[in-house]
Amino acid sequence: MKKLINSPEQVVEDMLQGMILAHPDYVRKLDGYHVLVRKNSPINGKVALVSGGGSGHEPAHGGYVGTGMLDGAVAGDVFTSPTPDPIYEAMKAVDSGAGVLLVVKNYTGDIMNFEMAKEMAEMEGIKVDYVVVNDDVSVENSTYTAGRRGIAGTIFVHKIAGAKAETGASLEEVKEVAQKTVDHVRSMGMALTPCIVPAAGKANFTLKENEMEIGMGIHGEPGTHKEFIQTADEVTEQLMKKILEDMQLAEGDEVAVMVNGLAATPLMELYIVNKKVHEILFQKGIKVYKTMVGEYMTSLEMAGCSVSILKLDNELKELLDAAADTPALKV
Amino acid sequence: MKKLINSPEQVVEDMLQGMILAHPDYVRKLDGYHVLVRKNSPINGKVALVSGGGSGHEPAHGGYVGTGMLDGAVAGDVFTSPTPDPIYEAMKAVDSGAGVLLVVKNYTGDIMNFEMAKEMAEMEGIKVDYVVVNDDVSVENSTYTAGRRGIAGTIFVHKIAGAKAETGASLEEVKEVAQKTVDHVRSMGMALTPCIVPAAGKANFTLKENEMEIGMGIHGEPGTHKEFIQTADEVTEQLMKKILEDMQLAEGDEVAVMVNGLAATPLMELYIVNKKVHEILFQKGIKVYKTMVGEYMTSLEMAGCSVSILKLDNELKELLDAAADTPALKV
Amino acid sequence: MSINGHKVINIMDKIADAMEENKLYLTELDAAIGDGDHGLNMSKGFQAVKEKLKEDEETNIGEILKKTGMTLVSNVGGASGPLYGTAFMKAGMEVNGKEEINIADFERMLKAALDGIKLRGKAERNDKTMIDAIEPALNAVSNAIRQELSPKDVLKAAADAANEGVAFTKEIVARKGRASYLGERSIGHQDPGATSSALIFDIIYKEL
Amino acid sequence: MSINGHKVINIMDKIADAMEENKLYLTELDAAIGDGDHGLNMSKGFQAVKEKLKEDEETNIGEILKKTGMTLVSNVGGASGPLYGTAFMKAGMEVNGKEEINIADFERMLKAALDGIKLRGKAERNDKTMIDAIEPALNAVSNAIRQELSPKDVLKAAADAANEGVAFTKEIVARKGRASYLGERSIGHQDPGATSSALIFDIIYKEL
Ligand SMILES: Nc1ncnc2c1ncn2[C@@H]1O[C@H](COP(=O)(O)OP(=O)(O)O)[C@@H](O)[C@H]1O
Ligand SMILES: Nc1ncnc2c1ncn2[C@@H]1O[C@H](COP(=O)(O)OP(=O)(O)O)[C@@H](O)[C@H]1O
Ligand SMILES: [Mg+2]
Ligand SMILES: [Mg+2]
Ligand SMILES: [Mg+2]
Ligand SMILES: [Mg+2]
Repeated sequence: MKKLINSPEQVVEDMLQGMILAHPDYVRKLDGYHVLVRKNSPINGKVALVSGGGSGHEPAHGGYVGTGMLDGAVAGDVFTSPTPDPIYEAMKAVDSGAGVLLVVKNYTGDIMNFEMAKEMAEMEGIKVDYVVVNDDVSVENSTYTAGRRGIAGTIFVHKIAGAKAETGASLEEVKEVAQKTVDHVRSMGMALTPCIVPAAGKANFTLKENEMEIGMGIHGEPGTHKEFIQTADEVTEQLMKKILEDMQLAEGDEVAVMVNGLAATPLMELYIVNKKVHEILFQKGIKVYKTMVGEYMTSLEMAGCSVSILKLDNELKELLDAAADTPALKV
Repeated sequence: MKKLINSPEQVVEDMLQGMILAHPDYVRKLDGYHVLVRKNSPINGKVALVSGGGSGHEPAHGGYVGTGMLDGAVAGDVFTSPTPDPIYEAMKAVDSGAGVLLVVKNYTGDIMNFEMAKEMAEMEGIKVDYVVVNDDVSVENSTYTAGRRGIAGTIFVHKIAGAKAETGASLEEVKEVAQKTVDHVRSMGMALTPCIVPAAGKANFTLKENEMEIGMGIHGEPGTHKEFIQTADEVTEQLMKKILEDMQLAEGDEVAVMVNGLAATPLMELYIVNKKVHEILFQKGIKVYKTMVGEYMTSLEMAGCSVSILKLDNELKELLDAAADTPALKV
Repeated sequence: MSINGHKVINIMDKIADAMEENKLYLTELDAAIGDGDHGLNMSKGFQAVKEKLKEDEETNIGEILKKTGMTLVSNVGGASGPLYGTAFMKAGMEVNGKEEINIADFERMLKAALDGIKLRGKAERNDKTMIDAIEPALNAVSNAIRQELSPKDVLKAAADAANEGVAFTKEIVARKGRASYLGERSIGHQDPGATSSALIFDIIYKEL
Repeated sequence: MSINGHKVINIMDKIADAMEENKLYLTELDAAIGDGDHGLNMSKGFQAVKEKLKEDEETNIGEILKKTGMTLVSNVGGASGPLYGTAFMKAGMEVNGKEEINIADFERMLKAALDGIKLRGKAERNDKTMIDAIEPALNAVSNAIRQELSPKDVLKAAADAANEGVAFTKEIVARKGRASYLGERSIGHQDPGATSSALIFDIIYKEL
């Protein structure tokens, strides 16, 4: 395990300290909790957005705290959902009275902890609602199972719901557009190397020098299958095929594209993947309205990428284009 | 070699295609050359900034083309200086008549190719000047040698000279502030893993599971020495010691900090390093005016980081804060 | 059989030790079909419980269990934190105010715990979760009590049934929790949460 | 000895083949003290030269060498592109208009090439660069001509001196180019650029 850390126990605390030192104009930390909130929280009359989850996905979610995106981000241990207490504290710190929307990724642990926090906040009289992001098409969706996972598509939800909240919209309105975003976004990922949780000291799956993992999760969960490494074009085709099968896209539709690096994959390679994503969409007559290429939702030091496609309408386009000023994303 | 590429020969072309598809509002590509220029180049009356170098350092330099930073970026093969022709073409495409400032990193190859291009452009009547960035304190400086290398500190030069050019300053003025930035910035890096040039297929140096490389270059050049891996705090202390020894910083001075990821190192770890950088500066009574944490100048898929410290005065502060709108950096 | 608060705290300590001992084992089970942290989560949680109850003179067993549950909720996170936390809190509510509990109380506590887990996690038996250890254990307890077995034998029946349930999780497809992402490929692997539940039943049996 | 344009083009082809053959070797030398691309650079550059001169009927040797130099400059990049490019261009300027050259021309060409390299790269002998192969070769050529050796022997002296120069680069500290970053630690390693220069002298000797 080769990491620039001080000790596995300290990573989250050290990281958050490093974040507030780097971005004092954007965020402050709640004393005693692994929670970052906007420096000027609560913001009068504005619905507040709170997200979070396990650490190890940076810049998600603390990097998205700022104008036009999140009001609070709760950091659990590496790859472990935070407990209800800090989520509850985050809600208390950011609620202006207009209510709080929780953006939760679809993991049993996250859902249960956020739900418990919601119950706690509601007992305090805070208006709370939540959306569950489940964009990962590598997992089959079914009412009998836990359903699809939430991965990088979550950032689109932060951006769009965050922009809506900034307009002074009500909790119901913010939730509606957040849910619309969830319904319209699909993602899928692949890995060239696994990653190592500091406290565990070893990887969950192993890959031979000529192997890649398709459809793995962002917590080192094994994927749908292993394959021999292929070219960037072939890999991209495979991801896009699954994504597009799951979306009802017609010629003339407009989409936003996110090519997300899981951490170790260089930007060079992400741009190479992006080229093929555009070619595939172009061939289908689908128009790319906006493209994001970079590291938005990572998985410790995993090499690999995910592709997310968000189907747009006028409302989503406008909110995607709206100003955002956060450490990790500025529009 | 695990990479998301189509073939080693195609990486630069594929990447640039992916970049223009991702950022059509910012950049266009010169036909037949690995050159990105601002979409609306040349910009009337403005001194143009051109930088470049080998590829494999993304987002450097194409990602910094845009308002308030570069006008043109020339991409050589991976880790190989571009030849004079594309540099010359870049200058022709961006010069508005106000002249061109080249920002060159101090490598023999880069210097000679940029100089030859400069000679070509001058024969065409273009006013050209250049600065050479040499921030890497791991290399001894001496008039008898090639001197220090240019690494991540280069991004400060792009930002500050770019902001100056945007004010309508003359070529002499832009060069002056660029040179001031060069004189005031120092950097040093370390690696946990080496990187592999696609065409070579194997790494330049190897590291055991418990080893790190100190003071290596951003082209896979071996560093000053190998050591057993230490904690993030100890590593940071070592880098900062060398940097501060080389700078004349006094109590009360103000600096900008850049903690730069070389590619595979997660943002989490960069923030952990940043925490220690701030602690060290705080202890010395040095004030951090601005902090940048992220991947600004990478080295293919290398794990590791570099720290850069830029000593500020009022002019540099103002230019650092000035608006910038590029794919990779927005202020 | 009748046990007091001191004994309950003692059992929590033993569970904490067992989780520490089995940290690697549980984590490796989780690595195969989840995210490889179940051992870390359980051990962290019960160490916190042990710490919390250290030198605690509480005699109200309901209160001890509620503290246990809340400590798990506040310290574990992930899926197992709220589930085990809810289980202990619900069990505690069932015997609130009592300073001694007997085997009939244990049956009611177990039933309350299981209901709490089901409500919180929306899972059912055969979804390949801890429920596949706990529900058979509850059934075994009810049967054994009906057959008027000794408390010790009732607890043995619980532990045996839980362990059989664990073995059975290998045969089935996960439909809840992180392992559900693997679909058919989860077959052949033993559920880590069911395994930690069986460990708890083992401790309760051994310690009484 | 007197050689014509056709022969010069033929030599360029052979150099291209030698660089291709020694690609890995040169690259490994560069990996130890540089960035591990010298073989790639040289082979890419001379393949482009070979391609450029293919079926070329040019008889003006100066023009052939100028084309060679420009092709290297436009295709290699890095440090070796401008350096070798300049060398061939300067050598070409020295014999511009000539359709036949002799050993005296060769001496002048070599001198012009070396001066060009020094001007472009601001390096001197003992900096551990290609100059440490080329300058000894030039001196050997001058000496051999003064001693009135046969052209073949003059070229042999050049190749021998260049190879001795290569061996000497192992003894010294790099002060120019990428290897200079290693300071003292560059000692013991052979300079890749000097090595490729010696390869070129070997080819010229063998082919004439
Ligand atoms: N919905 C659920 N209902 C009951 N138990 C569940 C549910 N989801 C997961 N579990 C249990 O939790 C265990 C995993 O716990 P743990 O690894 O600690 O949490 P996480 O999955 O968040 O990493 C699984 O093995 C399973 O027994
Ligand atoms: N200033 C210089 N003068 C002469 N030769 C030089 C100089 N700098 C470097 N070289 C030569 O160039 C060689 C390296 O070439 P190459 O690896 O192709 O370029 P780069 O260093 O840009 O990767 C060195 O081995 C050395 O012989
Ligand atoms: Mg977990
Ligand atoms: Mg090179
Ligand atoms: Mg787990
Ligand atoms: Mg080289």
